[in-house]
Amino acid sequence: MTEPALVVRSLCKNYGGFAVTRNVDLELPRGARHALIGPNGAGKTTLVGLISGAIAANSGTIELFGRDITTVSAAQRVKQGLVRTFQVNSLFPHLSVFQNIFLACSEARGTSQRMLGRTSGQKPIIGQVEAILDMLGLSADAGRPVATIAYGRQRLVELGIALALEPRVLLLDEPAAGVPSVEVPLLIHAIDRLGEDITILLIEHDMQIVQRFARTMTVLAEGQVIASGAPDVVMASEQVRSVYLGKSGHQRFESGKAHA
Amino acid sequence: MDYLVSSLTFIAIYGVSYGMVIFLISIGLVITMGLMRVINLAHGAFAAIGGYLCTALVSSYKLNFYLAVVVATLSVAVLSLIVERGIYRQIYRKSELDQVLLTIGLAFITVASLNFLFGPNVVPSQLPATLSGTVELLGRDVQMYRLFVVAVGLAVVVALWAIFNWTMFGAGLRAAVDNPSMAQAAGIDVSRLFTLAFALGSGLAALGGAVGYGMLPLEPLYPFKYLIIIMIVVALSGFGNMRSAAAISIAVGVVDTAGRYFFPTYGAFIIYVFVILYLLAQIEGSPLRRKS
Amino acid sequence: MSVDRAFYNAAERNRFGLLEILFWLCPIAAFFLFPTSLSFATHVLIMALFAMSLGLILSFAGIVTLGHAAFFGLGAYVTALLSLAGYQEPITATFLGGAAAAVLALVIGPLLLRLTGLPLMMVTLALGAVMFEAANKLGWLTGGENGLGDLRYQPVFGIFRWSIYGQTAYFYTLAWLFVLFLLTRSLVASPFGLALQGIRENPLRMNLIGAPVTGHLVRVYTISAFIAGIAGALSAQATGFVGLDVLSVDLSINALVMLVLGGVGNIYGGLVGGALYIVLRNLASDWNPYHWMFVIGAFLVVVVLLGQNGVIGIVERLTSLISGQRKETSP
Amino acid sequence: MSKRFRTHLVAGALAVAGALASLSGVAAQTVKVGVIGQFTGPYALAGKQLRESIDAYVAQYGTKSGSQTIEFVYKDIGGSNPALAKSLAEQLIVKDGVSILTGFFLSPEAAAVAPVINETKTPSVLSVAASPPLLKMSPWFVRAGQNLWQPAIIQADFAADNGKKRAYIAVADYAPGHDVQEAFTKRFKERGGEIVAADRIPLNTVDFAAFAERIANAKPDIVATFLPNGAPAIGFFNALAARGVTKTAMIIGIAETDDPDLPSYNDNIIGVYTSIFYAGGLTNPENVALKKVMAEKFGANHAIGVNNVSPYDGIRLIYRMVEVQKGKFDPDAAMTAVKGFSWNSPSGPKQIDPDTREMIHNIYVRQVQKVDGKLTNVLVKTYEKVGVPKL
Repeated sequence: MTEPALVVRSLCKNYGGFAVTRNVDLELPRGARHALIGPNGAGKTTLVGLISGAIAANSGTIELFGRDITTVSAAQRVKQGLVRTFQVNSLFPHLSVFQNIFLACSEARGTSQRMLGRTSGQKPIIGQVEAILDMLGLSADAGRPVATIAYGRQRLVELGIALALEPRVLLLDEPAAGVPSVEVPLLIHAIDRLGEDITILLIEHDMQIVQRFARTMTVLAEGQVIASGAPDVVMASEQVRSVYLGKSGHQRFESGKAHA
Repeated sequence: MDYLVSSLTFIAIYGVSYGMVIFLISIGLVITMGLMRVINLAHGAFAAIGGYLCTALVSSYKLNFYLAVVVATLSVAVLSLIVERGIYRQIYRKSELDQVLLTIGLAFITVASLNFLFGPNVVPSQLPATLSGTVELLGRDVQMYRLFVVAVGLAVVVALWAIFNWTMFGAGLRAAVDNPSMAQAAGIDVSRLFTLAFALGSGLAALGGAVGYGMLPLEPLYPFKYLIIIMIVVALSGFGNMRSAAAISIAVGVVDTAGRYFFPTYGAFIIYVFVILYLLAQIEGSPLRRKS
Repeated sequence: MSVDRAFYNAAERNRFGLLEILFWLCPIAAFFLFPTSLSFATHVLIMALFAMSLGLILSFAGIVTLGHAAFFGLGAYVTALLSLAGYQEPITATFLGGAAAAVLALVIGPLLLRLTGLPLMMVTLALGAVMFEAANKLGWLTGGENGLGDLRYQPVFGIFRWSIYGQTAYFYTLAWLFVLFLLTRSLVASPFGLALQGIRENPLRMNLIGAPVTGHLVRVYTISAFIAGIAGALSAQATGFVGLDVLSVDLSINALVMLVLGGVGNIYGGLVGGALYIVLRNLASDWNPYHWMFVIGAFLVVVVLLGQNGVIGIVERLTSLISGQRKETSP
Repeated sequence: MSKRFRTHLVAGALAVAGALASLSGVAAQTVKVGVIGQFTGPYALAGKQLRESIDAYVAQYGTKSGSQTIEFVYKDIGGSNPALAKSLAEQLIVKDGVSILTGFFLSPEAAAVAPVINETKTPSVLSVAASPPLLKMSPWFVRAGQNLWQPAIIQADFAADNGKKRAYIAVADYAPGHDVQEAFTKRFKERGGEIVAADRIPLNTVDFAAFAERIANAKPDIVATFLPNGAPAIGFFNALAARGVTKTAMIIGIAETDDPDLPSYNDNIIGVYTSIFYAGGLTNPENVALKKVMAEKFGANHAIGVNNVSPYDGIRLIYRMVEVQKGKFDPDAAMTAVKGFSWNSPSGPKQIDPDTREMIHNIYVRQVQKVDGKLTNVLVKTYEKVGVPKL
């Protein structure tokens, strides 16, 4: 009963002859707060795509709570509790914030098949949606179409949809990308408040967020895992510094450390 | 055996020449659709206008047919510049549905205007008499017109190939078809490019309308009558892929001709069944599924 | 709670307000105002129903099809053939016409609805054309070009006879229209209706929140086909005749034009547009028969360019201007 | 209870209709005629011709017939839509109070209307619709034009008379085409000919080369055809000429080279025969008068087509129906008046067969020739008083 939440073994993906994911192994115990970092083009988003099922792997296996989900469709993976957010917002632009979250809740609870009965009559779901909006500070915008609110706040909606799907494993693909710095704390706060029963894999550039969040981390470069473990150990690794971080990375790293 | 050989040469010559006419009236749309992702159901209207204009020039102004074709093609290209700036520009960013509706509207207006100006009948052919003659080819008499159409088609293919590979315009076009925003970032004036490409596409349609008369007679309902066949080529060849557009056009011509030749009674079905099967076969991982 | 119901699902804005009651009084009033035009009025109702069925999939699920007449035609032919085979009970015959169309949708939907955009339009167009050609070819069954004529049906509930004065056909059609309208109205206001709107907005994301996108689409497509089939069946019963035109591409395109004329995005769009189109068409043929196409073409261009949502959109704009209110689109 | 209620309802409805009918009857003895035509859409040319014919007839003979005045009420179908035709017929009878219907370009329109006129006893004149079984659908129908079997029979007779033995039939794949195929086949075989092959050409055909090739391969000495006027016919004849069939075989159609359509053709059409009930070159006084009035009203270049002539004859029949009326319109008297009626029309002597209500008239074989540099339908043979054969 204590098998890990997510296990990835020898995962490979080639486009043409070009390998974007090479033999990646990853293991997230339940309740993990794991960060995945790497330079641009390291294959981070591809890896999230592979795990979430949006992209089919060439070889390797993925297990979710001990069950092999390698060939399971993306939609089914969501039903089994494996949920992701998108680096670039993928929302329902003409629907209101409330409706965006409602859709996800309704789908998670299986009420989206209901053809009889009005949306406004679905009290339990409405309650759940309101709780999520409240937690993300979106209540004021609830009635506005998503396309009309600020991009940073749309990121929160993106997160809200993921939470509404009642995830057991949550893949956050750069949740802070494009969020104005004043609103970043709100986002971090929201992530912090997620229950320990949710296992989280975070992909992030911002070392500040990574430092604050991660208990373990993995570094990806050119589709390969080059280091994995506790943050201070990984960051201290000379290999990571020399092979991956480079000069500017050093600075970011250092500044991140300073804050931590 | 003789029957088989003569059937096959027939299908080769007539299927290919029919395919070439289809290619001529469709290729413009393949280009503009690839570039602008606009579902332009009024493309056939440009072909009709080109054809009517050419015919009117020959019959009323006694212009030489070949000269009239050139004049009609250029005039429609110029006309389309205005239409692009005035109307199409505004629907590039609109939904597919809006594009469908606006362009159906333009086609309706064209049909009504043609009916008003030229009457409801088929306008008489103004193809020069020399094209009605025959020459011997592959052991049979072939109408000059068929060869003329094939020649024009090939000339267009070569010209387009040259434009795309040797000119700045073509380079920009290729870049923009691949990725419009990237092209814009690279300093290409995409807006101007769109206008020129639209003029090119419409001009080619007009050329097809004028030259294709022998197989597609001109009548007010022309823009709708041949729309299905144009759209078939566009849908099957993918966005902006000229090589496959040529191949598909000829395939459609050959399949249709062969179908009607061997199974005349079921000829009406063959082309539709071909389209349905082809498109359904593309469902997984097809470039056609890509949403713009 | 004082929250507007549309807050939960924009489609719930279609509530029974005064306007809506007035709208439904129109067909009743028409019965008394134009007692001698009932067969025409029935035709108006049938087209409104057909346009509404298209509106259900187009406005709410984003399915753009150019072959919806296939369902209208199938419903019409099935009902007609039932009558000729001796089965003339009207209500079940209508229902069976709709059911036949629904079955067709259920069969082709799972493949078809995985396509979008131009390929979807082309395949639906081609399927419509195949149905038309097939009906033309199967002359022994469909009467081909000559159609199936002199269809007879028993009195509705054994009481109301069908006659050329058309009272029975009118109220019978109106009853079906109203019932199917209520069905559509509650459908779009349901969680399922909202899920459809989600698919219309972003099908990829709907898939990734675990929604059975194709399944949802097939379901609504089937329901829409059922309604279109009923419209076709009603046309067979009201006119006592079915010809090839019930399967024509023109009919599919006209339905689209009607819907846009009324307004996309509102369940009343098809009803208003369908009725308006047929009535205007009839008036136009009296005074300026040749330029109808020009008028409709110009209308389509203007609607798209001005970004107006059909007649409903224009009426909404006017009412908000008159009442001095601005819509809640402040920045 | 239910039966009585039903009776009441029907009685009420009939009372309404009766009241309406008498209302319109009161209006100074006017008989209203409903005209259901193709005024817009793909067959708009036929609608235009229908209206021209009515205008021409009224210009020649006025609006009075006997003691009554005739008023025309127009309704447009705008395409192939029989159900709409039926709805319009009901509207015309119930709302506009018309006593007679005419128009009917496409046969299915007439077929759809049959139950309505049976119920309301409305005499209806088929101005163009030519499908053979139509008149059996209602005793209130009378044909002003042809039954498609008539020209098809003459196609076969003319071919046989010219010693042709091997026929290829190429007709459009729709009901009228099938009718022509049936009648031609029967008659040509009776006359000792052989049908080498028969093709039903799909209506959506664009390039007809495949059919021309099939025909050329079969080496027939006569090709009998029937295709819709306009693009299909033009495409088909061009393809035949391109393949050389025009030179090696007699080609005989029906209405494809009608005078108004002739300018759409080029010289490829020269030599093609057609078999139909009118020829523009007829010199009888009625035709001369018709040509004159048409030229006055619609310009000197106006070409009279068969779809002008049969609607014109239809109006003649309607005037005959009205002529015998005394007071309230009597449909039975109207029908009796036209059964067996004979007169001289622009297209020659006409008679309505009293039993079948079909037209007994001349069928002309015409050939397209170049006369004074202009394509012209030249009359080559007249088959007199052709009735409808039993097939």
